Amino acid sequence: MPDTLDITVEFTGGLEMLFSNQRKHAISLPSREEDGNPATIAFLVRYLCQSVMKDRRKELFVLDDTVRPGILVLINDADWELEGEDKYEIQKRDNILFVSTLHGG
Amino acid sequence: MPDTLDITVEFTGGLEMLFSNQRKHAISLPSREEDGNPATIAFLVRYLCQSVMKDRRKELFVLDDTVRPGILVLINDADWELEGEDKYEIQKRDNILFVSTLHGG
Amino acid sequence: RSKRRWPLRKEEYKRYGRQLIMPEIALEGQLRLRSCSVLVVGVGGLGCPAALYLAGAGVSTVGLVDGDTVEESNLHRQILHSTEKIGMSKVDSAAEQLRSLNPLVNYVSHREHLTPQIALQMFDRYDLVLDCTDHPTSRYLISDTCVLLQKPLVSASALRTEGQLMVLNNPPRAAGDVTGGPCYRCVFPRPPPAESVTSCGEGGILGPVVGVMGVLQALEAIKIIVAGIPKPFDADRNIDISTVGREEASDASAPTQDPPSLLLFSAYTSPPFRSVRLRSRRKDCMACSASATITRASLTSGSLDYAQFCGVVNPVSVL
Amino acid sequence: RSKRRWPLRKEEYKRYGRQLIMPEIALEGQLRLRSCSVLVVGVGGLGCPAALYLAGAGVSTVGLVDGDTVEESNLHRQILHSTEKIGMSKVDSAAEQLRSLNPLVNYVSHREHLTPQIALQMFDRYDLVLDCTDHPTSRYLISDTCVLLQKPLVSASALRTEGQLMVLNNPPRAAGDVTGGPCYRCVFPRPPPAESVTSCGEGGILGPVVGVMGVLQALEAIKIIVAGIPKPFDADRNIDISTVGREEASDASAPTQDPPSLLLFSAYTSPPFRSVRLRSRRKDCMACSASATITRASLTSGSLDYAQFCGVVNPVSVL
Ligand SMILES: [Zn+2]
Ligand SMILES: [Zn+2]
Repeated sequence: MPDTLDITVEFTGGLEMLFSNQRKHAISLPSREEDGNPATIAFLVRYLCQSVMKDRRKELFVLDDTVRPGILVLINDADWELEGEDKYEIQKRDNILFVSTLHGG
Repeated sequence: MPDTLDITVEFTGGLEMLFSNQRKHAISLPSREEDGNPATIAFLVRYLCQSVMKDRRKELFVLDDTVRPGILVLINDADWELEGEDKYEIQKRDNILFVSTLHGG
Repeated sequence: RSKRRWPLRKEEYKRYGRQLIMPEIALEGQLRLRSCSVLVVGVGGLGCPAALYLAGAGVSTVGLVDGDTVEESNLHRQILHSTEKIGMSKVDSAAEQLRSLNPLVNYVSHREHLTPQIALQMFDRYDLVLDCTDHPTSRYLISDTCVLLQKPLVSASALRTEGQLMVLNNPPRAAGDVTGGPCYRCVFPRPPPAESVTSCGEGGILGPVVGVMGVLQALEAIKIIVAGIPKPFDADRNIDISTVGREEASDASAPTQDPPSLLLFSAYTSPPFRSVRLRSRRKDCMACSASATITRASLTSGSLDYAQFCGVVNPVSVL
Repeated sequence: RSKRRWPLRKEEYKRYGRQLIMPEIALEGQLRLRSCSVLVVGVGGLGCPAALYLAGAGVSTVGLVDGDTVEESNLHRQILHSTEKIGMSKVDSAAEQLRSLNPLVNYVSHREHLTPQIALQMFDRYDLVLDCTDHPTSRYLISDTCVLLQKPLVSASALRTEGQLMVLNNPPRAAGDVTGGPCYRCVFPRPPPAESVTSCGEGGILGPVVGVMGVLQALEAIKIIVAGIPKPFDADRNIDISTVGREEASDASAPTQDPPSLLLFSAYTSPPFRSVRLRSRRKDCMACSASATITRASLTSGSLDYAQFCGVVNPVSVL
């Protein structure tokens, strides 16, 4: 197993403003978590917070160690609830999309 | 080399009406033309006319042995002129989209 | 017999001819449109174009809900209103303009903000609801009401250069019936923190962005109406819900549904549109599961505090 | 000095505030909108929503071209018109409605069908053109005129449940400059056989389908205007074209363009939107290549017969 997984992470619905105003990020994610288990979405969220997000307002992205309410997580264009939520094990070339819901009208 | 190439062929802009009113077709295309050369778009167009199209109005799809004016051919979502037009050699899992231009407004 | 041969009036054939001749609509679709009442909640950037195309298509009734008046800052995107109508009720301004486009449609004015106390009674007379509002509190309230009354819901939102669209509770089956479409709470069981909610007034909005989403709402509504909306289960008859659900689910004549999806639009992204697949109904949904806790009584009594649920510190009007 | 600090009038800040506060527009974008003239050719299902959102956004001038009058069968989709305006010129009907939405914009009425003889003179006073027409003859004529005058062109079409959108001749460089965007002839060098051309009258059209495409045309136009349209090269100065082209191409201040693409929309397909990549300028294009044969003189003299080119057997009005 390689040391890193090359994946694409995207942010939309305003979340991109928390990530250097960049919608699409090519991420080389460590393929194993700290404890040696395969990298999951939960690990990716921690990784993004620690290593990618420069904005200090972490509470606009995470709450109680997972993504905050009002953010949809899509794994290869499907709701993460269809894939095992934050326990989903990330595969190389996965596309993970974080969507903040909009409320304006 | 396998005997057939499994590809997806799609029709839109009204062309689907010439193909049993079905937009998306899974096609197993012979991987070699009659003369032994690799299958090209030109061969695919002939194949569609002879083996898939049941409508008799062939002139609404082909003219002078190629697709008629007013039809765009897209190879994996790019204009076929970016890929070598009808000489492009088809690869397995290719998506070939035929779009008839609309004029209404 | 002559009535059966010419089920539409001459002026209706003329006016709707260009959609009638399409096999996707045809006479049956037009008759379904003509017998369908649609409620548009919010007559702003989404509600204006949505109501225009619904009225144009010839639904029976367009209901309009909004407690606001027209302001100058609305007019770059709220294209049903006009400069001379600044200060007028948005609902009245819209109804006047819609009537001049198509006088064959009934327009019902609800000049008030939506509240839990009035929602059930108001929604009951409509067959389908469009959520064109701009705050999480109203989005949860509208969804809960649609689930209780078994109405399909077309929900859209927009901010800055982006828009989102979902068809919810479609098919509109009874709570506990897993073959029904997901509701807003299935997708978002917990509301976003109040500090993450930005309105168009604060964040800005590009007119055609919200306009595209509103027109797409009208389109989804027309597609649902033309496919045929199942009659809601009558809760007063007190039939066992799961049985009714199963019967409905096995109805072979029911049109097949697209799987639930969310359409994302971003004006400055390439490609601008993206469709993603949503989950089905949540087994523990407060509104639409077998263990639902939201009831007609809890809604009407006001025991559900949507503003508090959404963490609104300063009370605001729900709509 | 005070003029520089408050470059917009108070009512403009009010009216356009919700788009002004967005970084994508900002004050500079609003000033560019206010100094930009847009020509909408065709005031039907595409032109109505396109003109509404352009007027809402506050362009300097909206020009409207159409020789037709309002008919009852238009009203399910041509939402600028209304029942009491049946029989009135579409251009006049539209201008009246647009003026009531936003009186700060100038509206110019061209109550005539577009012909090769008048196209150059008509287009010359506008900065950007929207093709909202419904026939190949007008599509070729509009594209050729835009290439000759170096105007960007936003072209859309719709039929039944489908729509298509392209931004052409953007950037609008001189013929022979390969850094310019492709024109309509680059994408479709030969016209479709006349028997394959179906109009909305014959094939039918769903209102919100053409509505979505028209709103998206307004959006693309606003994006182009706000990014800044380069001043056209003045052919009368007789400067070597290739040099001018290269100079323009190396202009670092020019905004980067999205590669040319075609947006496909299909209301009953999942996903409904699809973007595909188009070719760049064609080396042998009759209109925009170094070997172009279409000139101002050939257009104005009427030596180009668009109806014959498109194989129209019974002469029809071009628009
Ligand atoms: Zn639910
Ligand atoms: Zn060209």
